Amino acid sequence: MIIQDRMTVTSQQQIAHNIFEMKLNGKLVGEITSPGQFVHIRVSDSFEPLLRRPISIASIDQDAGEMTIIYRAEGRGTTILSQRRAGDEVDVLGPLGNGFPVEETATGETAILIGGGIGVPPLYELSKQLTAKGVKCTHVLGFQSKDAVFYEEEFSKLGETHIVTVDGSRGTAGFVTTVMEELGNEFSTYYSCGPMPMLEAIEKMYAGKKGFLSFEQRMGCGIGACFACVCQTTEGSEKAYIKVCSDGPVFPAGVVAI
Amino acid sequence: MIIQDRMTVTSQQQIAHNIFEMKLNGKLVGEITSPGQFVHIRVSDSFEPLLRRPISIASIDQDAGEMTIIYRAEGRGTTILSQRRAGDEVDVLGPLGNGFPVEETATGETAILIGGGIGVPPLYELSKQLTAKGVKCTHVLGFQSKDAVFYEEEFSKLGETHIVTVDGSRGTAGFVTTVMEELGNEFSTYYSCGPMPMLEAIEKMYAGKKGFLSFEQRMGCGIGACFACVCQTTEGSEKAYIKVCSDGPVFPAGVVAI
Amino acid sequence: MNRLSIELPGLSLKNPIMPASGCFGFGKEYGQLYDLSLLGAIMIKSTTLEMRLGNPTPRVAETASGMLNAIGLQNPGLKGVLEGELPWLEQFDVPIIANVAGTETADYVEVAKMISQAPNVKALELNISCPNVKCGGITFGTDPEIAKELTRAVKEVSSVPVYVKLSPNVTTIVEIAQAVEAGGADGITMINTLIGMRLDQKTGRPVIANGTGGLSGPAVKPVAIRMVYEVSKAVNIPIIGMGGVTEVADIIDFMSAGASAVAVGTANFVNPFVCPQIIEQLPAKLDELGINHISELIGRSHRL
Amino acid sequence: MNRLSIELPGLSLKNPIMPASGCFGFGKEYGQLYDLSLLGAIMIKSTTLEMRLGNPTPRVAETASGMLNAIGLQNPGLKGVLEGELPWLEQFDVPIIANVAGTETADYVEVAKMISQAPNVKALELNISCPNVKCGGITFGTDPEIAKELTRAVKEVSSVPVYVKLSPNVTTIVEIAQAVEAGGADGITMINTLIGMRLDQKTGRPVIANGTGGLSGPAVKPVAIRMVYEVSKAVNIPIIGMGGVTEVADIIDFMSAGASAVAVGTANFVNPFVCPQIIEQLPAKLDELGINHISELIGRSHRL
Ligand SMILES: Cc1cc2nc3c(=O)[nH]c(=O)nc-3n(C[C@H](O)[C@H](O)[C@H](O)COP(=O)(O)OP(=O)(O)OC[C@H]3O[C@@H](n4cnc5c(N)ncnc54)[C@H](O)[C@@H]3O)c2cc1C
Ligand SMILES: Cc1cc2nc3c(=O)[nH]c(=O)nc-3n(C[C@H](O)[C@H](O)[C@H](O)COP(=O)(O)OP(=O)(O)OC[C@H]3O[C@@H](n4cnc5c(N)ncnc54)[C@H](O)[C@@H]3O)c2cc1C
Ligand SMILES: Cc1cc2nc3c(=O)[nH]c(=O)nc-3n(C[C@H](O)[C@H](O)[C@H](O)COP(=O)(O)O)c2cc1C
Ligand SMILES: Cc1cc2nc3c(=O)[nH]c(=O)nc-3n(C[C@H](O)[C@H](O)[C@H](O)COP(=O)(O)O)c2cc1C
Ligand code: FES
Ligand code: FES
Repeated sequence: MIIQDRMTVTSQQQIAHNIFEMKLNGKLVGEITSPGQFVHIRVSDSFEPLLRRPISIASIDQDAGEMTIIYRAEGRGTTILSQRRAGDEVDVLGPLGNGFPVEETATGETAILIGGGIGVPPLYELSKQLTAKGVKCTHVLGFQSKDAVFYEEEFSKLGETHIVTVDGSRGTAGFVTTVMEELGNEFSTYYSCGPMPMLEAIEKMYAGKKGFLSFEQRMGCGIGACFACVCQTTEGSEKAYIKVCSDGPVFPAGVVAI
Repeated sequence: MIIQDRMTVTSQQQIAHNIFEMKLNGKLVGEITSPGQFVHIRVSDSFEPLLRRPISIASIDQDAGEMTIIYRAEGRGTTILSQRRAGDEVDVLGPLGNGFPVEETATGETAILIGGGIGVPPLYELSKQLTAKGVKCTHVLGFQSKDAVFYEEEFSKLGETHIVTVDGSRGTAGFVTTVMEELGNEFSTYYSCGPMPMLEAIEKMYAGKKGFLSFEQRMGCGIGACFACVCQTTEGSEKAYIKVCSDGPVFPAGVVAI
Repeated sequence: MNRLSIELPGLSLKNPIMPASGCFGFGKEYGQLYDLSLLGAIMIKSTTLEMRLGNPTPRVAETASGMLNAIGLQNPGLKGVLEGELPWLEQFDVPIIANVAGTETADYVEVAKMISQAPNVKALELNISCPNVKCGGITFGTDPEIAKELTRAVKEVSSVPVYVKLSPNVTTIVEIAQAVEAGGADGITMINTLIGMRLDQKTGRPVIANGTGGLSGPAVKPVAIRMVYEVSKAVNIPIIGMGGVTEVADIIDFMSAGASAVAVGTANFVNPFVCPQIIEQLPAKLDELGINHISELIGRSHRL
Repeated sequence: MNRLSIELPGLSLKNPIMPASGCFGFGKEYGQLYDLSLLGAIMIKSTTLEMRLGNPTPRVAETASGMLNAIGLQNPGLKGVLEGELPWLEQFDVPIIANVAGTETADYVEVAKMISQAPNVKALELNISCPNVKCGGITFGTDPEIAKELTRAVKEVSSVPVYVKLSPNVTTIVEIAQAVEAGGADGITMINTLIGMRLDQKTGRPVIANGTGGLSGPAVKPVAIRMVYEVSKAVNIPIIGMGGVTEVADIIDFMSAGASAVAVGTANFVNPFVCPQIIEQLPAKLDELGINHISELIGRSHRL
């Protein structure tokens, strides 16, 4: 169920250039049903900035009632969010949307998880859940440069992890596709989250494979009421437009026209 | 000289119902020339709320480079200001305006200082400076009720102090004029700051005496450029309108039409 | 006695608070969050004769204390609304105000005629003011003669009272208000969004794919209050006011300016519980102001 | 090379940043704070033929990300400005744009004729759009024919180029812009304030003594950008844009929308050093955007 929760910040840490990891505690955590769901955060009690910010859930600890989000502090809203300290309260609406289907990869099978920049966070909880059920995960994580890299160690603990940077300052130089070409097609499922051009390249390269992609779109309500966040579907689909916030953000490969 | 200073909050304390005392440290303090001057405070770095808030300087400690302001947290801006903690920085423009003329009362003479509500603060520094030069000060301080009373002890140390509350829950019941009637006319100068109806009553009661009144008006710029804060002068005056921010806020009795 | 009840043409409101059209879909999403019967009424998303896909994305952009939108009237069309949306809302004890949009008079008339017959539709809201549709729409709202004729045509076929939604993007809103009153409107709803634009810093191009969008949220409230004030002095039909409402104090302001009820738009996105919260806070607010029944607030600003 | 210089009719600007009329008085107050020669130009407070006392107080009220004002054109009158204000400004190396206001054509013509002869006045800004004066003023700005005739009359007597300041409170601003262009205007300045109102919670009465006031500040920026965008596509004379500028990014937006220079109003009250700060930050901002000369920004939004 979607709830509006005043969650307590239990920690706030800068983990890479402009990238913050925030842990939040509250009953909303109990409502999360799948990795890749997101929350809609009001960064301050003021009406300026006005809109909530959609941020993916990066990790869940049900026992502690705690979730982790990882975000880039770039614009006005996320900069304000990055100034919250442990003990502060934050107004969080969620969990929202449909996440990555863990059940689509069976125990013993292999999955490849490809993330770009701030698309990396939701893959962490996904990988935790997949590996917990006995899926072998390979991670391909792309960043701009070595300053922007985060969670390399955390992902490495869960499975094979390839870091790619555009400028080559860490790991492989180039794009995630550079590594993907080397890894080949020997996996059951792919899961991805990142910028549109990356998703497009991945869908092309893995044409015919089972895959799930998480999309971004500017949002108003975050719950499906305002029609702000639609994306167009491919011709085959029965619906012309689908909503990223409530129908997505994760869709099977081939559904969204990119 | 007027400067824009990022002053450091050295303490913030609630001293009565909704009334806060804040101490601020910075080089602006060195520019203050008279009691009754005010500062124009930007309560946050956001543009919402947009305008600065005019607040009187209540006390100055030149050696420590520190000034005290006392304000009521009522509307949006002052409520945000009341959430600042020691160590925070606040954007302060000042010192602004012309304060109370200490030189108008000679050593050995007596002065009566009448304040109402949040008009009380600037009288504190005034009384400190008057008593320091050997003027005998009597204070008449009016508040709504005993919850709202502040600085009674501080004023008492400087001179005879009468507290008046509208509901009689502390000191004399009624208005400042109730006490003023008893005190009579045996003083050289009066100084006052408070709500318009109070200033009006005082000016009437002390007609013919030498007095100085501090006025309030909604402000834009605070420095004399926008013509927001004008008040009308009495017929005798050569100017039709004067600016509270730069010509005032303190005017000799009889100048402003009330 | 219910201190919050308001009677308007076609509408017996248990309280004067309702979500604004386009900011609440057809109720289903907010219905997951709270009981929709708490609301005074619901203004549903604009309905057009045929289904509309709306504009390309991005469709929204944030601005200082406001937002721009150019959804472009995406909706499932008359048939879709009649069959797929309105019946679900019948389970709630709440009057529906159906927002009707079109590109020419015939569209409006057809949608108005059919949708006004739905059992839970108690009033129509004629959207002559949407800034985000290229042809029609906006012209109806800026020309008094055309607005009057459209109102008259819709009144002829509607089974329920007709409210006309005014655009703030005009030189003299009073002129349009008087024209729709003359055309037989039972009430006025106002304001729709102000036309605005935001550019991308890097490219200099508009953020919103449509170029311009409609500005809403707290930023526009002073304009909305001024217009409600002016129009309420000039017409004898009731006004449902809106534009930037976020909290209970705003309800007091709109009713003081002359509105008989108030709609909440953008604020639903920021605080999805804003409508029931405001409704809950209203009685205490009336006590604070020493007011017995909320209707005493209406047009307070005009009195001495 | 000066990367910030802009040439406009009558104005050689060392940079395109200037304080907006009414937000900077006649310069004396801000002149205490910094060297006015840093500015691209100064738009002085509206000057009328006779001295004006303006409106009763309160004259300002705060709104969400904005403010309302109804100063009512308080100014010392033509003689007062010519003798008491302009000579003081001569010590600075900065062109003055004299804002001219009036209630009838004859006033405007008289003020324009005299003030345009002052040695440091390099251009006039015809205020046909002040929402805070009861008669005249606002009508000039909402009727294209009247606006054109006034422009023509002023052009005939002015010794310097004439810019006309447009009101945003109109249905079609492009129509007015084209009219003043046809009337011979050398440039356009826009936007003046949007008409708005704020009510007191307790009494329900308008906070501003005048009733309505002009809305300015960040809240109006999306409306201003949209209008500059529209007008710059429709006329061939340069635009000085304004409305809600608070930081260097806003300059980029206004120039991208089509403005050749930008004025800063309300922000001066919040941050008295805003103009020199923006000027200082501009070169780095141009670097960030990969732009060599600031003029390359003008109208970027129109290009593909
Ligand atoms: C489903 C979903 C999950 C996301 N998960 C994450 C995450 O885990 N970590 C992370 O760093 N970012 C994530 N994003 C992107 C994040 O929402 C934006 O970076 C953020 O909203 C920008 O806000 P700002 O205050 O920094 O920027 P501003 O420029 O102040 O934003 C202005 C407006 O534009 C919107 N906006 C700007 N960029 C984006 C964008 N890329 N996507 C959607 N809206 C945008 C903002 O929400 C706001 O309404 C996610 C986006 C979506 C849609
Ligand atoms: C010269 C001067 C000295 C002052 N000294 C003090 C002081 O020492 N302590 C103190 O508590 N108050 C003082 N005030 C009053 C103080 O400025 C207001 O209480 C304060 O601005 C209200 O802001 P807010 O955020 O609480 O209210 P809001 O309602 O959010 O204010 C909205 C707008 O109205 C203005 N405003 C509201 N009330 C007043 C008022 N009474 N006078 C001027 N502007 C107002 C605000 O500045 C703001 O622009 C002084 C006012 C002036 C003019
Ligand atoms: C995302 C969005 C979609 C809207 N869609 C419609 C619509 O379909 N029909 C309509 O008449 N008004 C529509 N509006 C306008 C609102 O109903 C309302 O008039 C306006 O937003 C002002 O109110 P607010 O400031 O409370 O949002 C829409 C507004 C928003 C923000
Ligand atoms: C207090 C105040 C006084 C103003 N006085 C004038 C004026 O005398 N003449 C004029 O043409 N515009 C006047 N304006 C309008 C500004 O010049 C400007 O057009 C408007 O405020 C929008 O810019 P901003 O949002 O940067 O303030 C005034 C604005 C304010 C806030
Ligand atoms: S954000 Fe409102 S429908 Fe998706
Ligand atoms: S506040 Fe601007 S002149 Fe006084």
